[in-house]
Amino acid sequence: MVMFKAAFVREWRLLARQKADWLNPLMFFVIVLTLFPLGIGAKPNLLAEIAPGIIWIAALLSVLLGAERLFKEDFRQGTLEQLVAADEPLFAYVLAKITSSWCSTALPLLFISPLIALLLGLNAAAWQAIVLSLLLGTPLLNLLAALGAALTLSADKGGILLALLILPLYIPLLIFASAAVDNATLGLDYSAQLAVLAAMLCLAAALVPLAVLKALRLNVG
Amino acid sequence: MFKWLDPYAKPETLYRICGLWFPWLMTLAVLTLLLGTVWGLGFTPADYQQGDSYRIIHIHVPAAIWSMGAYSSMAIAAFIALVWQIKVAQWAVGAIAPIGAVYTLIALLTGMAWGKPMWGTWWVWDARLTSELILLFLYLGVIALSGAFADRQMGAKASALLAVVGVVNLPIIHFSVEWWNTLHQGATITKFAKPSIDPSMLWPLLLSILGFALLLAALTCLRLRTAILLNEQHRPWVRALAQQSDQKGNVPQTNAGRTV
Amino acid sequence: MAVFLVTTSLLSAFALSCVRQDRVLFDAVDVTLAAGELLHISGKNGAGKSSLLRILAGLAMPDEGEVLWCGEPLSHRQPHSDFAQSLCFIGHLSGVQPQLTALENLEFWQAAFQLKQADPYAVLATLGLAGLEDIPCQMLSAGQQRRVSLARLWLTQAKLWILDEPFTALDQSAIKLLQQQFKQHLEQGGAIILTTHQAMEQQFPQSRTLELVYRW
Amino acid sequence: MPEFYFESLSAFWQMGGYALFVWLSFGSTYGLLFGLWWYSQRSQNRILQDLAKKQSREQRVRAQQQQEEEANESKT
Repeated sequence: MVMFKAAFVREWRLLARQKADWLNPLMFFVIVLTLFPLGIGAKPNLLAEIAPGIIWIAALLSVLLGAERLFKEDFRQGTLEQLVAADEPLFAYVLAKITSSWCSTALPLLFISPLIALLLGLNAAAWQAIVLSLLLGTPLLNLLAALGAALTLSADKGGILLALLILPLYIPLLIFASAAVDNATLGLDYSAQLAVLAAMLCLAAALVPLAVLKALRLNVG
Repeated sequence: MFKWLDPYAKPETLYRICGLWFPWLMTLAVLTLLLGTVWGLGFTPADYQQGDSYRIIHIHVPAAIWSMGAYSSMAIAAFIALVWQIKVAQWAVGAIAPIGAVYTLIALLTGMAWGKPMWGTWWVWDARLTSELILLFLYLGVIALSGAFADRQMGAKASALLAVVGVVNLPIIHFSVEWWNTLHQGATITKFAKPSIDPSMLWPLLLSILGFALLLAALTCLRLRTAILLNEQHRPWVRALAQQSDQKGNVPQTNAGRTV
Repeated sequence: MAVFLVTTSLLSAFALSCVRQDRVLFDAVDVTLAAGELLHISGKNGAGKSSLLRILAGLAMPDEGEVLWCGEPLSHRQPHSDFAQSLCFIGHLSGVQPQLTALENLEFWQAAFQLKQADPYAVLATLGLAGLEDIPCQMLSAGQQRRVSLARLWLTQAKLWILDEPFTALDQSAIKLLQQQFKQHLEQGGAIILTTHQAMEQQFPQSRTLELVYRW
Repeated sequence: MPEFYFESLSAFWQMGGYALFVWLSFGSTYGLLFGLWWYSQRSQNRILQDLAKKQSREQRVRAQQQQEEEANESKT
């Protein structure tokens, strides 16, 4: 716990000093969202129909964008190999990394979600569904992104490879999250989709940190 | 419990065993596949609904079954490699992945060729085809990751870990795609319903399934042999083998003039 | 004989071999290290010094052979927390996060590596970093950053230190300081494994040298 | 013993009007499988040759090093 707090505080200090790390993905998200109406046409009905998919694909890409740097700096500075050698603090470190990356990439998305709903012409019910699905789904995004970052840590071509590995794993999330928002725009009940999202989140929260740990040990060794 | 398996984990032993098995497996695979194909193409009646186009089933279904089978065997090898730190298992992951990817590609192509006369378009977002497509992405990820590291051993370990992660995800992906499919395209599924299989059609299908399995085993043996040589090239036994092949005259002796 | 070796030595390794990029770096290397001893690993560039250190630190697996800590083999199948807690590993990368200040770096290490709760200002002052405690480390020179990284050695409670080129970028006074710290650690029953191009034998009577021969 | 289903060989090739799809699938399948086998077999055949080449390269480097060492010794 002491270690978790220390690592978390360290992450926050770094984020405060490198604002681009969390501002850029956010700006990317907003820009991608504005591109869709420009490319497809801004008919309100059409927009509302495709909004769930667009929002989730943009969220997914913006999380991926920030994922590569997650462990890179600590790997280059040697912090990571010292943590692996010390073994015990590693798990808390990984948890702190994932939590802080969620706070820095997904929380801002939640805050600007009313704006998104306005841009895409969604009603209040749909906005609520977006918030709920983002709340349950984005931790999953961050968990899997951390796994991809850990796996490709010492690889030669990290960035694009990371996307290649992780995007297929996002498919279930994309399906259920956009289905939830879809149902909300139609005024249907979407608690079942949220329950599936919650179940997937629980499974991932239990297993992914272990896989990240293994991947980090492997890349350092 | 698994102590009796230990000698087989020794690369040199495994290399010889694979060399011993490969010709038999390959011959059997080719014979079974040919028999299954000829039987399935020419000696079974046509389907009353789909006509002769149904004959694609004799490669589509075996390829689809063993594309999943190859992924599971790859994941089992990967699990063994990660838990018991057995190197040959880790190399087996890299040996199986391309075979599985090719099987998946075959399942996709034949599925498309079957879909065109049935659905009228080459591609339909059908649950099975979509799952196969995602499976192909997973295979490509494993292959790409294993080649992305300067250190080959690290690449092998990382791709083993990815294979295990993938196999946990595979059922989730499969069911979510199926659910998504019922949501969006409920109508197409009934068209593609399982034909009630007549025994006369079943036997060649089973033969083809067996043939694809044998081919998977044979090619795994072949590729594993290459992987063992590549990764054990610093060992005396591989050096001796290389020297033998050298003396057979495959390679010109370039160093004769220089050592003087 | 083997039993005798195992019981007296802190860390020992038998028949280690390491293969990197299909090249055998070393083969059949034995290492024994008792409490109060310093092991100096020397060899040409590319001889595998760093790889040996990483194997001894439990970061990498040897291709053959075994590392024993207090007679217990370090296996990668089980976590070896006892060994990890008695180890202080500083590789040729310093582990200093350049955006953070020396104090912030130390604070993180204190939690991560269970260092002594001492006054960080005093430690940094001993290392000649007085007045530089709260500016980001990227403003410091390479030698000063190295000192920040080595400050951990004044605070650690670990018995075994494994250091990869600890003297690089340090000036004479810092080297002297570090060597004094080494002596104190050895006298208290600690053990050190390091690689360096400095001659260690004169100052450290208990030191042994392990020469790794560069091989094709 | 199953009998040949088609009336004539040309009917067999026509596959009841589905010739394109059936032969396309079977052709691409066997093409891909053959390609995979060929590729794997070729890399298996080549690897020992490559290793032999690498060994002779190593030998040359070693001989060179020895020569240099001897030259240095004779100088001093």
